[in-house]
Amino acid sequence: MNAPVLSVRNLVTQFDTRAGTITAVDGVSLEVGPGEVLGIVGESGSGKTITGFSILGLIDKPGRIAGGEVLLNGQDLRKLSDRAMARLRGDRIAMIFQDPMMTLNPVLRIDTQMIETIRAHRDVSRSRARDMAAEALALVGIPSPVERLRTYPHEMSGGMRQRVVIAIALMLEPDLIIADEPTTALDVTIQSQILSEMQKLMAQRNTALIWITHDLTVVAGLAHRVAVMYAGRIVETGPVDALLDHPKHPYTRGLISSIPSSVPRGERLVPIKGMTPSLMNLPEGCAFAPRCPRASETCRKARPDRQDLATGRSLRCFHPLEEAS
Amino acid sequence: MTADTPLRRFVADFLASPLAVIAGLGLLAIALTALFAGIIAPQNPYDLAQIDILDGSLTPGTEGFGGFTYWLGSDEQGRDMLSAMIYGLRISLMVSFIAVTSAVAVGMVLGLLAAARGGWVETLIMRIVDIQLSFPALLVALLLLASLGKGVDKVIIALILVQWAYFARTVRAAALVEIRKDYVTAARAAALPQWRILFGHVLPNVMPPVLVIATVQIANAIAIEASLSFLGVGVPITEPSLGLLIANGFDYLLSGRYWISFYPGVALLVTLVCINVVGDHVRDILNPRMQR
Amino acid sequence: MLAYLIRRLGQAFLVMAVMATIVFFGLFAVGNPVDLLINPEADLAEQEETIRRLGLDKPVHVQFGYFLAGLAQGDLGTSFVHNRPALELILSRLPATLELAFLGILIAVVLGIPLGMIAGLKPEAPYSKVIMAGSVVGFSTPNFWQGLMLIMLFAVFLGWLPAGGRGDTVDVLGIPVSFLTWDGLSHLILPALNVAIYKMSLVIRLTRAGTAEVALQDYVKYARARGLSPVRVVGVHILKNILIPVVTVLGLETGNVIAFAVVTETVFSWPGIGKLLIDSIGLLDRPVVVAYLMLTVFLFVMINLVVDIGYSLLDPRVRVKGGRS
Amino acid sequence: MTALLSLQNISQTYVSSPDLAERIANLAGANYQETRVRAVNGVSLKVAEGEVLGLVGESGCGKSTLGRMVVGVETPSGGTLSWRGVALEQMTTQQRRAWELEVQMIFQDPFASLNPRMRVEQIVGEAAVIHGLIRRSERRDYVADLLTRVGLNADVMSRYPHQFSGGQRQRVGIARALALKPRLIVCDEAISALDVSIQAQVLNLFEDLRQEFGFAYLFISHDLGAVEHIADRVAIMYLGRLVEIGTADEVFENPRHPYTRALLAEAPRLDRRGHSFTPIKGEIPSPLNPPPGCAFHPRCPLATAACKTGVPDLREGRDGRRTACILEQEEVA
Amino acid sequence: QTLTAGFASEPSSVDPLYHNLGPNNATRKHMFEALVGEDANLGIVPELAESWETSDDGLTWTFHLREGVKFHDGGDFTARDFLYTACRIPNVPNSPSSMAGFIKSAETITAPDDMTIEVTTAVPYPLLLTDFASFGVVSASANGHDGPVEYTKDGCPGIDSYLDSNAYNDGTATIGTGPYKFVSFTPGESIVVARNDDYWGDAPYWEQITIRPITNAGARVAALLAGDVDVIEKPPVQDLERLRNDPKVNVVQGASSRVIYLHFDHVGEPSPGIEGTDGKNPMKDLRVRKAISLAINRPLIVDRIMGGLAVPARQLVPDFMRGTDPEIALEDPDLEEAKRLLAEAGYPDGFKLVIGTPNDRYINDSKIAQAVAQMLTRAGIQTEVDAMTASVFFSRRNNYEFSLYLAGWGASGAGMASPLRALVASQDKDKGLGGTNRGRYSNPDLDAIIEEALSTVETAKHDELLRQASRIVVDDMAILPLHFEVTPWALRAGLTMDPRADQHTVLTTVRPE
Ligand SMILES: Nc1ncnc2c1ncn2[C@@H]1O[C@H](COP(=O)(O)OP(=O)(O)OP(=O)(O)O)[C@@H](O)[C@H]1O
Ligand SMILES: Nc1ncnc2c1ncn2[C@@H]1O[C@H](COP(=O)(O)OP(=O)(O)OP(=O)(O)O)[C@@H](O)[C@H]1O
Ligand SMILES: [Mg+2]
Ligand SMILES: [Mg+2]
Repeated sequence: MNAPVLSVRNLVTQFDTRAGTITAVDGVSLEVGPGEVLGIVGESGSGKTITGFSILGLIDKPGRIAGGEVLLNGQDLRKLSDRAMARLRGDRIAMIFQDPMMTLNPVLRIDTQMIETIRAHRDVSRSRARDMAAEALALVGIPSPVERLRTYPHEMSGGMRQRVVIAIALMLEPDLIIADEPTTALDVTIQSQILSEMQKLMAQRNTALIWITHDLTVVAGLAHRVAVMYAGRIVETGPVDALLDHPKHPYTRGLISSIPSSVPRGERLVPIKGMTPSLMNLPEGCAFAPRCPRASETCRKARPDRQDLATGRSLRCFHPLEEAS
Repeated sequence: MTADTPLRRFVADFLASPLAVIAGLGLLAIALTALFAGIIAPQNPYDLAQIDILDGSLTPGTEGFGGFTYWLGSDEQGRDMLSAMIYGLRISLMVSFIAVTSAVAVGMVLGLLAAARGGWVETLIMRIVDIQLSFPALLVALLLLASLGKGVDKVIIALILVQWAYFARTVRAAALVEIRKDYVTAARAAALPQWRILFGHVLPNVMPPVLVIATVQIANAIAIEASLSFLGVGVPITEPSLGLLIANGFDYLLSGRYWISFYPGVALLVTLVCINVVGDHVRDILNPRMQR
Repeated sequence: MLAYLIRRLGQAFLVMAVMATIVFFGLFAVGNPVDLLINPEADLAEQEETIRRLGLDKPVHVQFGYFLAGLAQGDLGTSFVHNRPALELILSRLPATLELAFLGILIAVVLGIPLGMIAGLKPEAPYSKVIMAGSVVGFSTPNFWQGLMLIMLFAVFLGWLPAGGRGDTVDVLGIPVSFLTWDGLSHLILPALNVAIYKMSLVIRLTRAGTAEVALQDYVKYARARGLSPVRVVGVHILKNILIPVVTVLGLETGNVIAFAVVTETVFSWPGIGKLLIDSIGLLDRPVVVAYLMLTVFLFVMINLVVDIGYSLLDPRVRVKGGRS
Repeated sequence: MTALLSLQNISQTYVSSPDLAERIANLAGANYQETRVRAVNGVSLKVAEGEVLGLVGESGCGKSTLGRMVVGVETPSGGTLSWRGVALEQMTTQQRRAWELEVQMIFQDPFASLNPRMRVEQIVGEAAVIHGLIRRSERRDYVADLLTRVGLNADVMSRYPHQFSGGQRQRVGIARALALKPRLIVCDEAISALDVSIQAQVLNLFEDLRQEFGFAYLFISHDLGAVEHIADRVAIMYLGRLVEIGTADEVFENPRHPYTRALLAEAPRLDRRGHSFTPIKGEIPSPLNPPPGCAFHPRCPLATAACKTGVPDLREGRDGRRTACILEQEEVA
Repeated sequence: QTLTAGFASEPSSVDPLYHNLGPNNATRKHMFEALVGEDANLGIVPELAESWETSDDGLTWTFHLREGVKFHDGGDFTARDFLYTACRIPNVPNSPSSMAGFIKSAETITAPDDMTIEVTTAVPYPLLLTDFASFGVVSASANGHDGPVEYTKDGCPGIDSYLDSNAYNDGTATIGTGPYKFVSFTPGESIVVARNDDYWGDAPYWEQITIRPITNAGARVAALLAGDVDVIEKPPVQDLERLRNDPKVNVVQGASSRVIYLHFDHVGEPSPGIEGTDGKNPMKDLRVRKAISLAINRPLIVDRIMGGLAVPARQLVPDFMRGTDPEIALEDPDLEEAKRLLAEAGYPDGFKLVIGTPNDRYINDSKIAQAVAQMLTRAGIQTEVDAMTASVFFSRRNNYEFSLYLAGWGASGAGMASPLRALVASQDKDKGLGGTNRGRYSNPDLDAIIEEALSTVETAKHDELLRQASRIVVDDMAILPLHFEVTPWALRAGLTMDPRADQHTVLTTVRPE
């Protein structure tokens, strides 16, 4: 594997709330290489979004990044000044948000928002920036891009808007794009349109992509590698085929077997019992222990450390599932 | 997680801000003072038998002929300013409270009706609301009082007329949102009677914004009443509100007899600040988007 | 747009009609202006003669009929007191009020919006609390009391500014304005401040609430994620969004100031329409009161129109197309 | 056997006509027109006792509207809705009441579907008391029983909705529906807002309740996987119309309508790895101004000139499969 | 030298004949002069007429005009102008209160020559001079009339239209003979006048005078203290103490002819606002009226409410005016006697009473009413105050809605005759009597005396009749005078002025001390 574009080590992000400190991201480590698509999956509240924001340095009060390092092409972003970080955002790392309805500023035209992004990072004339913007729109398959530039976000459908956001992300040819559930709010047909565009573009440009989602089926089709998050930690990572076909963490298996199509019609699903814990009072040991069918005393006492397996996989579990299962 | 009712949550959130607590306590004290004015006030300033013109215009702290001490001085009629203020507070609060509660009642019923009925009922009500709101409150009150004449009751009527529209609009807007929510659909799917859905399900959920506006409007009502009294069309001279006391004292401002206007002014200011602080805070708590 | 105009005008017409009718009959019920106008020495015969001369001997509905007939010819009646067409009387006072209102609003906006944004962006900072405390006090003090205090402080004790009146005026396009001469301006400052303090508190509160809310929106975070400078994020993305409610309220408030100026004009002897109204109510000068009313409604409608148009400029989602309930 | 629910040619059209001001403006030459949204357009289907009918379609195609008409919170603007063979218009008050209670609904948003200011006991038990199914004094026990059935502890009865997680709320919503002893439950995207693991739990619960009480479901969803899992028959909707209906096996194994095929082809699946997505083109049209002819023709890979003009009905084809596609039907002819 | 003055109210027009009201008349005195003048105590002095005499039957008055008087436009003042003025008086378009009453008594007005005016009356009329002192003389030519003028009661031949007040407000017709010339009138803002260098009398001191209406009393004082204005009228009495002690301010004050009085409802049965009398109207009982008078401590009101700025009153005009009886002394308040009288009248436990009062018309009006209420309550009459704005008050009073009300009367130079005929003479439209007698007091004996006095030209006899009438009023408690207002003015230190009994602010008398 080439040198990773992004490498996150032991990232910890905490929120100081009135009721106490919440550790939303708890020692997350991950790597993405050029042209690679890393899927991060996990249930709601598992810390996927916060991980993304932490990488970008966009954690607001009362939150703070409490530890770890974020290396982009070997440079530690946490050591950068605010201004330097701002220069990087949108240029070297771009982010795509979940809800296309909320992401674009409703009172500014598309061209304003695209041009301001370009001119924040490149010293180009306004008209050159406009051309760049039009090109980017054309790239993501928006018909008649020059006219589209003059419209306001609300004049477009959700799918169109998400394409604009993707165009903005691609415009400056970043090294890394973080996409936070960008298709969850869209319809199946539109979702697959966008997935197909993304797939093509990433391959062309060799851009690293982190795709955050709660939908394993999307990850299955898109990602090269997958990281599964639970309660702020990555509990399992690995290449997509290996991880989905032979999950080692009971949680990963639980997620897979919760998908209706995973069992034949008429059979009962085998869901994970219980519900996601509140980050405020996590159990002492493994956070998944209370819901885990394989949990032992050890699991309730101690937190499992990360084990790296030979096959490019890693795991945090005392009682991993056997390969054969 | 136990017994965490919406009310308790609200109270807990409220207590989290020391400023709001102080203002809330201040408001409570003010309300109690007004409520028990008859017991607390050293004198009944409306009882002409109790006041003596011989004790007129005394400086604060002076002892009058009857051996009565005027802690905040007296006005030219020999009225104890402290008592006058307490009673004035009572009038001010009573006027605004009655006016706002009535306005809430009227506005709520009409707003709910508009939201639930739609069609021409809604159009009619909302057009009247628009008209009402496009007109400055003070002006409406002024003209109304000019045509109705003076009196506490008339001021209240004027204030209700001025304020109901705010509530009607708020309630309708909130109710339209609530009515579209699935819990209302569920209630309708369960074939609950219409009135029960409106008053049992929708109404409690539109109360928070109404409460917020109500606090603001109480402050507003007090201020409008004060302004009306200042302009000479408010409450009658014999039952002065704080505003009227200030207006009367205005004549004395330059005379050195500052206390006739100054203390009522301070009392009014403190009351309004307390209400507004509490109102602001309540709004912050109830606004889900401001919540962390 | 056309329907919107029609709706607006229809509404205005309705208000004018209703209010004019109520006030017409209301003032009739209050009393007889002749009791005030006539010299007390006048004997009964003379009183009757005057009543007849002013047309007040007719039954009220007949008087109303005359009024309507006059209205049809664009005649709003003639002041009982001043023997001038009511409209002309009011228009001659209008510039003073407009000048006061606009300067007041200007001060409120120029100071209020930045202060409110500061308080909204850093709600926990001490200076924000000071701003908010100030605005609560400003918002809570009755207007007339503020006016008195301003006079006491700046005119009586410090002697810096005059205590009331309008001062020298210069004609601009035939309209007398005072802000162009030093003397006029010095007379204008205190009353304008009196108007401004309350409005400013209001603007601060609105801006703060708006800023606090908008700052949490996805599109603001997205703007930062694109690497835009804080100045641009705050000055364009946040500002443009909070201007919408501020403009709406201010529009209504401008109308309010024009009508509300009663108090300020009384305290500062400012020769505007507010004072004219109060005096006319006091003298039961019905034509003036009724004309005043119709003119204010008209003004309100015009202002609301301007506000709505400004609104649609600021917020492309709102089209002045008709629906507005 | 008469079907429990039968819809014949049912439609819902939302009309907003110009108001007075707009009409006056029209006189002056402006052009304000009546807008008609045909949210549901001539849908016919039946649901038998104990049957699960899955209803699939893209956003805005009228699924919810259809569901709301079935539970009776909206009155159809055209067509006939019959319950146990009796048409809505012919129902006696009793029959009507019975229909109202026997059809209940479960909603998508677990936050909005429970009144935040009521305790669970009241949320679940209120309607039963009002309709005289139980007495007020029996409410506690009744609600306790229902809660246990949906897998909640009976002592959550005195809690408020915000004290629950999404999945638990959904269970409360189910208990509320159960309280009226329904025969048909309309699930409008009832699992879409939940986490996968919770989705599975709720799906299982639906299955269990069906086993226990023999409910019929109208299961509205855009999640093909879930529908495939739970439904006996499936109906596919596009822009207010049914385009295909059939048993789950038929539809999923052998879809006939090009839209159904596209849907199935695009649905991401666990076993489709690294495949390149080949999406259906175009945007979802608006019901405000639907395309002429077959509404799907602008996006249809097979569209011919005939599709641009002819409006296909839902008709039985060769093997008894019902689709609304001119091409399919031509084949028959 | 320019002078700026703050007035409490603004004239409705600068047309001297448009509106017979205080501010108009005060403003008029700067620019227009009358045939005869009134001095500070309202005594008659020569003005445009240098001298006059009455015929023996008292029916013909001859005025000899002053020579060499010029209007501001340079035209000469002649008898023609006076005749024109008389013609215009009843015909001012839309006048809300015309001056017609002042020439009503004149049967004919003629000009035997340019410098003489002859007036005849139907009956002897002693108040003619006072009437003629009350209106300013306008210029016929400035009003667009150049030919000769002939006055008749039914209109003036050859003149069919008259300028309306707007022609005066813009200055075109505001041409008088007075010490100041019109410069500008901006309603709500200012009236500016400039010195008339051709004035026949003493040259006025100020080159230019600006009058600004500042209706709010506090604001007026503030304006003076801030140096915006040099003189203000009606500073609030409560501020006077402070103003007197302020070295930057000089306070001037003078007795006025304005009496503040209580009027009883002499007719109503039951009378509005009275409770606890079984429907009877106690005000009809002299003993009750006496009791009320005795219960009121006038000096205390003067001291506490008026800050000493008033003179306790028993008669309707102050002593320095015509027709008062010096014998009538102030009575001392006597609470016990009041209670006794009440008991005697059959009200040992008193009754309930409402006093009506305006709250923005006279100095401290509603405060006085409150003090009265307090005093009556002490005597056993539970009294409430119903205070309201003047417009409402006068309408209600004129509808007889009060059994006791507070009001004021500023007597003209006619002295006692002025309040007698307006306030206590029986209402009689034809005779022009009882115009403001809203207590509907009616006493035929009194009426007879008043009528006789009003047709007696001979001064001594006229005054004696007035004294008789005043005694009856006092004895019968027809009306209850409380006090005479003393009018204060506040000026910048170093300036002084002459106070006037009619309370008019005439700035020509302002001068350095
Ligand atoms: N401002 C905040 N204050 C306190 N806690 C927060 C804040 N923002 C996020 N959290 C907590 O951090 C945790 C992780 O949140 P995050 O948004 O990353 O979840 P997610 O995996 O993206 O979930 P979803 O699928 O719902 O988007 C959550 O449990 C949330 O409660
Ligand atoms: N009250 C209404 N007035 C006007 N149009 C309406 C109304 N209710 C629904 N519609 C329109 O009818 C169409 C169908 O709406 P419906 O909610 O049934 O769609 P849906 O298939 O449930 O979509 P989703 O998957 O987004 O829930 C939509 O275009 C919607 O905008
Ligand atoms: Mg997230
Ligand atoms: Mg739906």
